[in-house]
Amino acid sequence: MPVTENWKPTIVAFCCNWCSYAGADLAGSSRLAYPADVKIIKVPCSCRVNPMFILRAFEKGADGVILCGCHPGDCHYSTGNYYARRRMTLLFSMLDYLGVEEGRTRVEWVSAAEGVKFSETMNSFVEKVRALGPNVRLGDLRCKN
Amino acid sequence: MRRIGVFVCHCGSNIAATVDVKKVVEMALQEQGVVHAEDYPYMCSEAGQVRIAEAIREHQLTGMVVCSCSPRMHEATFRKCAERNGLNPYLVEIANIREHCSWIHKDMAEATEKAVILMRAAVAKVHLNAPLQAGESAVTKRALVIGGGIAGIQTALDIADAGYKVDIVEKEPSIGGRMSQLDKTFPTLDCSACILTPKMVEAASHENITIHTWSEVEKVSGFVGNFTVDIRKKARYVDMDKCTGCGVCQEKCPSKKSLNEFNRGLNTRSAIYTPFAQAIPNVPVIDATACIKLKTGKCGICEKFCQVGAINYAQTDEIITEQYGAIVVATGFDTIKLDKYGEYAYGHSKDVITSLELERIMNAAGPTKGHLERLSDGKAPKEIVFIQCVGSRCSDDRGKPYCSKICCMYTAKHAMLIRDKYPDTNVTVFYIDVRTPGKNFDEFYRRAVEDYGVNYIKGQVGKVAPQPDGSLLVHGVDLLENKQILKKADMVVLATAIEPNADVRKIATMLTASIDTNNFLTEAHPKLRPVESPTAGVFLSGVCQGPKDIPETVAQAGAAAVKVIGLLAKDKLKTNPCTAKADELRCNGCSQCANVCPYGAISYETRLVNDHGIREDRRIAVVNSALCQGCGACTVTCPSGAMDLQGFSNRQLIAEVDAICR
Amino acid sequence: MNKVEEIKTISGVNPLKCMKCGKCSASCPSFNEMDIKPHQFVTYVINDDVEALANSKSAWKCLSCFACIERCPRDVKPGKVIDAARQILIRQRGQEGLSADEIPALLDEETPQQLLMSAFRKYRR
Amino acid sequence: MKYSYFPGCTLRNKAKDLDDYARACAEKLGFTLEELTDWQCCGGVYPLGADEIASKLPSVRALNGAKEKQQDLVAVCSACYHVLKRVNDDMANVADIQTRANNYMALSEPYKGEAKVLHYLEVLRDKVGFDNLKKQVVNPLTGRKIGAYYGCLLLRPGSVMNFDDPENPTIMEDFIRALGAEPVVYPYRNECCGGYISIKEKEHSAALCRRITDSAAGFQADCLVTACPLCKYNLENNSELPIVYFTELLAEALGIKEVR
Amino acid sequence: MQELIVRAKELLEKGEVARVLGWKKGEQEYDAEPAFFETAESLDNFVYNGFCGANLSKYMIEAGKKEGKTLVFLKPCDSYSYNQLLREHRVDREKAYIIGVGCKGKLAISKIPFDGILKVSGAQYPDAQEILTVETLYGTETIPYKDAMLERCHVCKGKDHVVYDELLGESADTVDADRFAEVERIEKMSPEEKFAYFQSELSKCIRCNACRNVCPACSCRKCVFDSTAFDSEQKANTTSFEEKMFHIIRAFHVAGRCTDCGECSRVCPQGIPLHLFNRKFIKDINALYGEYQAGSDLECPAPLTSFTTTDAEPGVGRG
Repeated sequence: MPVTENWKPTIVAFCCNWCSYAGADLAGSSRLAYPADVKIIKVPCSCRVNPMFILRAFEKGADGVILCGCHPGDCHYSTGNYYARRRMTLLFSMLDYLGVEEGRTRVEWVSAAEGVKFSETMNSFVEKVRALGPNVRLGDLRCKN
Repeated sequence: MRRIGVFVCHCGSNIAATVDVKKVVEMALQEQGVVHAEDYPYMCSEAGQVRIAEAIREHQLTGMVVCSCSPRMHEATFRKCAERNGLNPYLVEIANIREHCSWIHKDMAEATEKAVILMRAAVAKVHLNAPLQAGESAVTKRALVIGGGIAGIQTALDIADAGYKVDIVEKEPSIGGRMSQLDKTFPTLDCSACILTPKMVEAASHENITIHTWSEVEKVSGFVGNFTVDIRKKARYVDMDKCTGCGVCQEKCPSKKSLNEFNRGLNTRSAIYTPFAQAIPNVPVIDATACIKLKTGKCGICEKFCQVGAINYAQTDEIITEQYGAIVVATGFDTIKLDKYGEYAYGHSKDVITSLELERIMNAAGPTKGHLERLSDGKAPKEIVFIQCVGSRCSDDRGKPYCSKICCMYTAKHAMLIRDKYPDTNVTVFYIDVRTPGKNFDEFYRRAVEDYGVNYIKGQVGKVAPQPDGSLLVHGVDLLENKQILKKADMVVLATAIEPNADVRKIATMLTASIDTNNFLTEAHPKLRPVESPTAGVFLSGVCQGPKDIPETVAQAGAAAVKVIGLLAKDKLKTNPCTAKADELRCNGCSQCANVCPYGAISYETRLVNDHGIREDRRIAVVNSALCQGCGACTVTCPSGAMDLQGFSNRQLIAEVDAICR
Repeated sequence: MNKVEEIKTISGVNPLKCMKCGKCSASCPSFNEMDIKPHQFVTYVINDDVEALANSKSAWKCLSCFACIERCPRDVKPGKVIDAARQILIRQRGQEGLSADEIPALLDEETPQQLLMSAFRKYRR
Repeated sequence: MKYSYFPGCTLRNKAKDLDDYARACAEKLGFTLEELTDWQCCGGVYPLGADEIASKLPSVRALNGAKEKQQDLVAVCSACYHVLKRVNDDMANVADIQTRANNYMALSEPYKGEAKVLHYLEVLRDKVGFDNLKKQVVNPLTGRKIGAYYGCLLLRPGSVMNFDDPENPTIMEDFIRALGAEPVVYPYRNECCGGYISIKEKEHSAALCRRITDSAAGFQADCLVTACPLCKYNLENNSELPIVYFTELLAEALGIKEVR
Repeated sequence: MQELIVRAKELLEKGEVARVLGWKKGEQEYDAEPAFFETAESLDNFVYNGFCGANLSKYMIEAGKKEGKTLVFLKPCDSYSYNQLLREHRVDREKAYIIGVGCKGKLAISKIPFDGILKVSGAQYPDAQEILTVETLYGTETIPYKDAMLERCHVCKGKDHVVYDELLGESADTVDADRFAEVERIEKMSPEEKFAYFQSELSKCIRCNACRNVCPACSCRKCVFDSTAFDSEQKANTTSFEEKMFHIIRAFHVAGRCTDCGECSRVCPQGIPLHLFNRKFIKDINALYGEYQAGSDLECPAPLTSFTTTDAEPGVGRG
């Protein structure tokens, strides 16, 4: 696909309120830069993220979707991220199965203290999505001829 | 259609230097439903809030978006401002254009573009926000303190003095913690036991304090104001009510080979023991792994000698369940294991010891009865070398990246005490930096140098080589002289890094309190909320939050107590109205949501439903909003979308997604 | 690439991680043979003073025993910096630490090949 | 059990003992060392520079040879072991070295650190087992007090070598104990003998060696055991204490020393 | 078949059940379709043969709302679906009388490769033949029974019923293929090939909703694709979100609940192998969280509403 040099990916990052959103805040107050392509949506817990939101984002033009939550075992609601982990494991496996490039989805556990990890995660994720170029597959899974 | 106002904060130059705030205002006015938009240097200021109030009135706003710092900073401020001015606080959304935008991006065009998108997402969400009313929940007026060291004792005393009941859970047989192991304390050199024991006694005799020693927290459920905690009271095999603490059992016990934990394993103790003379309660425990009777069924000597019949080999662990409104973590610290520091010959030579072991050696109740002697041959050491920063300030995998904070001061203390009591013993300290911020701290260190002649050498030690004659050859460096130093010593003391108690991870998990990469508990805000955990109702006291000395620990313990008292003083707490809710017309009654609810907040009832004219009895999910904490796990298990989360509804989140991807 | 950058690249070391504790120098078996000491190597790189490093005899004194690398609490690996300085020297013509002519006189009956090999690697390109 | 074997240049002549005993003892203990057909000298020292490739290629060739035979690669000489293991670590973990080395090598399948490098002592400890070895000893070295001399190369850097605790190793002591002798622990067993410096600066090396042997003698060792020909050369030139290869000691205990 | 009718009449006449849920003849024998029978006489139209592939369990949701008990005939695989519905409180066990019927594999008319089919004989239960005789406009043809069987019968879960009140009729083992072979084949493709494959399959979809309507797991009172729960605008638009993601979301919604009954693929008028989505999830669940068969058990935790602390991380298995 033709990718212009100035092409910027659209990245949606779902962050749980208790760990990862706070980790993103810490990245901010520590001035740890990551690309402006990343837009964060706050959710109470990673388990609030419905696979439909992720598919929706892709369908509406997102090039990458990342979900960040508390580390397993550290969920504010005790168990939320464990459910999220299973859901996302299956969803990502399905997306791989459909031939959607694997670099477009990711789950990362980022604690409130991990500003550095948040920034590093976003940098590496964006880099990967940029390398893949614009997402057309999920937006175009059902081409009507 | 909502009438939405957008308020863009400059945050001085924090936002405005990187984000073109005027442009954000201009773009906001083009959004559907936005009837007013303005920017202001400090929206959170009094004057900023007045402007918001005026805009709400003038434009009859039914929703508002503040583009500012993180909602974790000022969401509450702006929601209160809205509420005061007649707008439901849950019709306010924050677009985080500082932490998530201006502070991490350098290019103004790029940052402005992102700020506009974040604003749009917030506007899109507000369109779908519903006015919500916070509920209320009762507060259990009792606090739990986990850990009975100086931090836990002080917190408990302060809470108890304010008139609230408080329980201390301590896993060891006695309260007292690390401080009870110390000999003297810096910078005053007063005796640790002399200042600690009265507090222990006060805690034990306080009418509002219940102490559970030899006990551990097993399970925690509930939430702020309403925690339910299971406490395992480990079998003591001694009846607390009957025992008089006479100590005969310990003298008579034939199993005396167990390492004495209180003396850091430097000597041994009996199988039935109290850790130290001033133990509270002064009731021994039987170490089941060492007791001959419990292991083989034969012996029973302690039972025979106990005149009051307090020994009970049949005791078992007991689980008690208690209710608390607040929980304080005061689990303290331990020194790190030194098995990865073979170059210092710890474990290889008995005369290489940690500072905490030296505390026990210097203490009159310690393994050498307070005489400074080598553990290898009992001789008095004439040359002692202290090595600083053993395992602290390390970025490798052997040690800890942080400064343990207390070592510089206790080393100065040890050096001074030794020089004072044994003037013919030379003391050398190898240091990297001497860190003495604190009242009278640097003066204290200087006294060690100037008045006591302690030899401080700037430079680290590379190796400690035990010699055939029993001495230790210390290979160090003097960086100021630029010389390698070979120093023969009789004893080497390692200022070993401290780390949070190993149990803290387990406890943090039970409390869902967050923990950092070094296993220190995270505070809600590093500057402004240093004694609160981000988990409501959980507070932090002492070294579990970060390295600190005794005065700091006591100060923090008091601060944590004040926070607890402030919580317990309330009769009711406002509850989060962002709870789950089932739509009876869509609900299948399939029970999947209840399976994932961590709070047991979902039940089912059969209800007559009128579904577009069809009237039938249906099994419908019902959420108990007092129990629901709003995680949203249920919403995703619900295939029909009947279960939704107020404040973070499916449609709201999809609107945000759409706005970002637009 | 300037020499400082070259040293950083060859060694893969970030000298800014050093906290100046001196454990490398305390551990170094060649400390007394060196004019610039192991902990100073790191500082010289920070200060862009590669000239002094190049003129120092220390690069030829390091035994590559890795004691400093093993014990460094900051993961700075001073030994790698010293080796990089040596590399820069031997990559320049005429800067070898050992010439081929010298060798026969240095050998004895028992000299193992290993010694010859390692000396060649260390002293020459 | 069969292993690929990398004898190294010194074991071909000056350290023939080290080699011969190693092979003979292997057979006795039930494993076989199959010498790689086209091995080249490891170079004696590991090239530390991140940009050095050519000097690593002989090791890569040997490693790939073992990989193709699906065998672990065994070395006896400390230096060979050190170089092979570190190059292998680079090939597994350093993308740049992996790519560039493979570009030179042009193998049918790129080498990515798949082979496992073992020291002969590790085979004894982890595959044969010291308990098992003890049972096969026919001439227990009872009454002998032996100091293990590890030197640098077996142990450091610990994060890559993973051979034993780099500051407090025990493998040679356990080995000595298995042979019926009494190990002597002395603090300089992991300090440097001077290594290659002895070619030019004999006094410097001598001082280091004397510190080592004096310490061992002080703790009553009557001989030192080593795995490195260069260590042996340096120590022998500067000490009254006998210095022996560990394989020779092993052969003696297994009763095959005279077989040669 | 006769014994089923006899037993059904008996239960109806005794008043033990108010109605019978079974299959009735269509115009052709191979047109059998689900039907309720309220009277003994109407049972004359009852049929049970190789073409009775339809899974009746989903009809029990509506049957449960009616007065009195319903007699339902469930094949072994249908009983899993019923059990899953029972677990989800969608059917009332008290209002069902379940006769587990034997199964020797069910046929797909689409698998009989002859034009102008008039009549198929040899598919009559209980004595189904190994060879089917097919009368067509152009003459008589034969085809082995196995060759005309539904895909799902080749990978049958087994011929044991997991829920029933009584059993009637005999079964025969029909397994001769690996259930996950096709999924594995796709997994091994390059991303480009996978995408091309699914794009070509899914592009055939006409959104007739037959798959959803037949699926026993798709029994929501109000399907998200018909509601405003997730999106308010853009209904019935071929480029809308639901259009593109319908099959993925549907598969996710039934993940951990789908018994792999294969009805979706059986009814798809476009012949899209829809079961390959469900089976991918089943395969992953089995591999990652332990073997799990939806509907086999009422109690054991379901894979998506349970967890272990050591579960695989998302993206496991990715290069």
